[in-house]
Amino acid sequence: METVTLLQWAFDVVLGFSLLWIAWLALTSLDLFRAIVLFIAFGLLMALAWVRLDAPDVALAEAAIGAGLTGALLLAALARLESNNATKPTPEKDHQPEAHD
Amino acid sequence: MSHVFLYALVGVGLFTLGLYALIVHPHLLRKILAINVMGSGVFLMLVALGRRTPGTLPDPVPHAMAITGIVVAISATALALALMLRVQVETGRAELPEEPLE
Amino acid sequence: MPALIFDIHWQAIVILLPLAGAIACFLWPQRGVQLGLISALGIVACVAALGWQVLELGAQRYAVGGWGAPLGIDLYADGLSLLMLIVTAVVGLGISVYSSGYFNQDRARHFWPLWMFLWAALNALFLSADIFNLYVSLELMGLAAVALVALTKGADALTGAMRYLLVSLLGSLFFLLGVALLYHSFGSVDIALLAERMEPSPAVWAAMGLMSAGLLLKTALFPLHFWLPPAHASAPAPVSALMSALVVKASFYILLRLWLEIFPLTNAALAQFLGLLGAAAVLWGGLQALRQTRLKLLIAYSTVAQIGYLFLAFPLASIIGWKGALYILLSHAAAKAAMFMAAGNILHFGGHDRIADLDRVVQRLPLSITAFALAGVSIMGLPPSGGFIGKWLLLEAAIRSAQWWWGIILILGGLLSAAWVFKVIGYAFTPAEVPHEARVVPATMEWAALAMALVAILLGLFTSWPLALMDIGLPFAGEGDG
Amino acid sequence: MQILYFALALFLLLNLVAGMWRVLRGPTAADRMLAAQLFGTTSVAVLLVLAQAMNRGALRDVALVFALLAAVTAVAFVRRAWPDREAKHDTE
Amino acid sequence: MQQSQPLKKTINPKPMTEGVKKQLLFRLLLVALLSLLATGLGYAVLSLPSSAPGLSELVAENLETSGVSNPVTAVLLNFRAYDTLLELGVLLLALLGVWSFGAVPERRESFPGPVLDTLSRLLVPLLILVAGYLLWVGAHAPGGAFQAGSVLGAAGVLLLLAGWRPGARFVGLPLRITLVAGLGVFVIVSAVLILVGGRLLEYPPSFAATLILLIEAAATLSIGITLAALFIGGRPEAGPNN
Amino acid sequence: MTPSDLLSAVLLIAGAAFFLAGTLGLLRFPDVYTRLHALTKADNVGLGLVVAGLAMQAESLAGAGKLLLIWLLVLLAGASVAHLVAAAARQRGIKLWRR
Amino acid sequence: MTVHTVVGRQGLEFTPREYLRSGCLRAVLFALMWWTLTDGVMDSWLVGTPVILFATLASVVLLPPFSWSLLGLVRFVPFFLWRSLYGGVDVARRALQPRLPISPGLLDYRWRLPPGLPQVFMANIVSLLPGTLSVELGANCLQVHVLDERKDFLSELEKVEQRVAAIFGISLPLSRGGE
Repeated sequence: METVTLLQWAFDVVLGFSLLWIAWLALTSLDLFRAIVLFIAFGLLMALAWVRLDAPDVALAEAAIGAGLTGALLLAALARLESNNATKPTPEKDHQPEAHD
Repeated sequence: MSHVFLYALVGVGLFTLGLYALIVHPHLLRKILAINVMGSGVFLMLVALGRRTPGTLPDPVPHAMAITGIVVAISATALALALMLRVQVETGRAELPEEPLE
Repeated sequence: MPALIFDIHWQAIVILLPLAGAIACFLWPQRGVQLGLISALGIVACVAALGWQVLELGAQRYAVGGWGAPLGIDLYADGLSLLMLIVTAVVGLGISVYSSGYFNQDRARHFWPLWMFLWAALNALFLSADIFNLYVSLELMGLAAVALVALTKGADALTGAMRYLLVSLLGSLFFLLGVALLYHSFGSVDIALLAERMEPSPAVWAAMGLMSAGLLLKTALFPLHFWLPPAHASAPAPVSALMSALVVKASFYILLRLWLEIFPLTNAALAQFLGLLGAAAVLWGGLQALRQTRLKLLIAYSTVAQIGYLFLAFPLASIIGWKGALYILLSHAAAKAAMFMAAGNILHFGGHDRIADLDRVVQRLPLSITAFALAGVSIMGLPPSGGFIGKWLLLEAAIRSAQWWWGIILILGGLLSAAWVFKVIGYAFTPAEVPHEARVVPATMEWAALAMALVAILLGLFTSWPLALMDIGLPFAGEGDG
Repeated sequence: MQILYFALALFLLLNLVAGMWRVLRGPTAADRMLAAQLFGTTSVAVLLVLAQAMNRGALRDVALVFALLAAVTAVAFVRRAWPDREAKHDTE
Repeated sequence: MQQSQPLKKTINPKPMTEGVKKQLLFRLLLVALLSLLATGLGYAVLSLPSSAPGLSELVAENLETSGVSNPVTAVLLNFRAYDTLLELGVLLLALLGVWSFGAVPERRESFPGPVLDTLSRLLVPLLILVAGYLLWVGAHAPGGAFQAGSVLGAAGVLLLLAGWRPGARFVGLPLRITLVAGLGVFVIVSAVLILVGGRLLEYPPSFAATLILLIEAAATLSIGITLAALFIGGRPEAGPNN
Repeated sequence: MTPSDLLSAVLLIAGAAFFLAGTLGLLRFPDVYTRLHALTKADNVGLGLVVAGLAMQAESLAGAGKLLLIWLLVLLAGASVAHLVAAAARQRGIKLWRR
Repeated sequence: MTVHTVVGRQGLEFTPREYLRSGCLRAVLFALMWWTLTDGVMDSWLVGTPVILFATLASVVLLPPFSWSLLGLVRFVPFFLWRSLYGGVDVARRALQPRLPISPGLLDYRWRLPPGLPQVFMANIVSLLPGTLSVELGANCLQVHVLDERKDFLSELEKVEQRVAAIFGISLPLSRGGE
């Protein structure tokens, strides 16, 4: 039984530190795409953390929303961000404050 | 100290990391990611602390709250991403201006 | 008949009705205006009925789902929440009438459902007795507010909305973390139960700090006000009115609940600190308002100043002080709504809101300028107006608690407001160098603005009723002397 | 048997963390995405093993959802996020 | 947030050394402040008593009458159903916000290729099946409307990525009805309960299971469609050729 | 330990070995295409063995069926995604690594 | 709703009977899956029946009926399991050896299968088999990335194609596929 507890501890520690590490990498990464992929990985690990905390309901929600849909949303947004950049090289900086209708 | 406190502390760490990134990074996508990481930290604390009494059933109320929070988070993320794209179309950059107009 | 009325669950209906209105407006956008106005009238009627109920029967606690705290969620209507509901109903009705003429077809289809959601969120928030439920309501309110601000296209409005969204989410997360700590300390998220079980501990201090910080950020107390002027100034006029009149007040209301009920504020230094921040907000907001060249930004900065007054009540910590702050909150809601509506009329009329180019609007929009001036009277705190009563009560509290220096702030703030009000009125009488094209302003928009301004004035004439209302359920019980 | 399960879970988790190196390193966007895909499969395995070890059938449902949704992200990547990227990021 | 303003201002002007120095100072200050915050929070967390005063016992006691046997679902859809009602509002509101930013720019979607096409055609029915399963299983084991809804949403996203677009007939009122179905059914159930003399969201115990299932089914559909619509990123326009 | 336990342990360990190989391949192989080989094959076989090992412990036929279903789904998704990524990489002109 | 018709036999209309038959078959398949998922709990069928109906409906709308043979499928399974295990061992061996014995290359394989589901199925199977990864489905050729150019993959691919054809009940023309 002792070994099991030890292994569980090791699992929790590795998972906890990876969570922090990946979050840190995702938030400091220079490349936006890399940041998003890291964030997706972060979501996967979060689901494992919920499992370890005996919260399978939350794990299920995280797996479906956090790992699946948020990633797709972020990637699609990034794509539109970059295609906007590509089509509009000169930003129109001085936008006149528009009168309402 | 049981392993739930480890996760609660990880939650604290995530919250602070997210806060730091939110303040420091000008790019909006990063700010949105930072808010999400902060949210994960909060949910982690919420659920982990509910598990601290050893040998009992997990408390379902924080679980329900975390699920609610996750749904709110994805709603806010989707809105923020769409708004970010609009900002980029209007100003040419997906960043906030350096100074709020005074 | 009254017995029948008292049997009805008005608290639930007051929340469900705007939600149903939002759904209806979303499903049939062509009929948005009619549906919205009908819902607005219905909500006002229901709030009135709820008010009657509370007046007759006293503070009402309502267990949603029949479970009751701590397992379920409770709604709680006492004088304080009733007052907020009534302000929301009155200002909301005015804004609904104003908006029916303001938006074109395309934007109306988005405005009405969003506004109904915002109304539902506000009502839910003022009635909630459960801090996690308050978090959900806060998010509902925040997202609706952001979407409403972004209804104006253009870089300013969008960046303003984006900043507002981030701030709002950040504030909510701070609040939620506090909720988590409180729940895990006391095993409940019900305000009354928390108040009962409250014992100071590091976790409680952390929770209090986090929740307060988050809410202060949302309330835009100096120096956390940086997001407010761009968001409030660039939004469409009725939305600006909503933001300044109601939305910032909602987070202040939660702060009051926290500090009056959950952690009664006994730490004098903290109270003094909040008072200082409030004073700084009054002066800074007033000075900045005076410096502005655009009307809506000016009004937005004046909101920063007016929020400062609310926090002057903390160091005074007496029932009179609280009532004074609440009175300022009420009259500011009406007056600021009137001001933003008037500014919207001017903007609609001339296509711009540059103060220096106001170009004798007084002759073209006499009603709007009257509304602006009357609202200005209340903001300055001149008699007879709601603003005057509020400041008078604060002054009395300051003198009674021998902290006369807060009175100086009140007077200085009033002078600063007077300076910018007269500046605007002055320009409204002077012809500009270049004539501008002009558009017709619908009569409903002018009258709505005037009605709101009159409410602000009337609050100064009929004081007994609102003051009596504040006593129901004794929200300020146990605070200071009297 | 319990020991084996937890050891296995730990081993798979370490595997997963080692795969992070590829996400960090790239060099192409596809490499990063691919590594994330690996995380999906490995997480499924971890979840299944933990389901057995902790005796919680619900975790198999989590694994099922993972298996179904891991593809969605990758497809979003191929269809949306990838165009116009490679010119800048290709080195190897 | 406020303090970040001077920092950003210093990035562009010419005297870079001064700006960099200020920026460094600011960051150091921020890191110090945040480590203080983290330490404080960590201390607060560790100082909590080691036995949690949670609500699990109370939930367990009332589980019988809640209509479901999964405590989390019981909390979400019965004990604290009002939160869930508002939360469905939040989700719908996010969509309203996104739509108010304007119509989605027309995208030239390239042909997905046979493999992706087939993948989506194979997976979508499976996703529907699994969503239904999660909906059902939520009553007595982990699962429920949100999880099922997001799986359904993933099906929608997959279809969208494979180049499918909602037809013109669907984009108008039918789409809006499915979007509000969850919140709408919730509101209608609440209103009916009040009309027949009950309280807000007070299910009679004999109907609780059915009502919860009804609300959850509508919510699943709405959540799924809403998430897919959020993925589109704007108001879908009824184009001529869809 | 019963013989079936032993067999399932062997299967699980073998599965883990394949996961290790997949990770090593991901880290060591020189270009996208070869890494895709490593991932799809090693991981799917690894998962298959793990599933087989666990299915031997399953308490019911349906439980084993669910495991099998998960594996099949991962196979389908893995193969399709590998092809999609490879095809996209080809279209965007990512060169093959050649010895 | 418009649906691309890539999959299935293009140009061929299906009779209602064919739809009904394949719909029933799929409903049975989904029911089996439901049973698996719910662990055979009886009262799940109240929810299960409409869900299965929806899934079947979606499936029939999205994927037109196709012909297949049970015998082919049964004979395919052991072949596939064996080959994919071998594929795993193969790639593991290469990844573990210090000098990385790979020499990748591209290969064009001329289809004998008709376009549509059979081709896609084959492409996916190829990606799971030892040393091969399908890169592009051309009109005439399947482009395959191989880990080791020196090995003869053509005969292997032919064998796979034969088996896949057997599943779909197609008889292949005798001409050699590769070039």
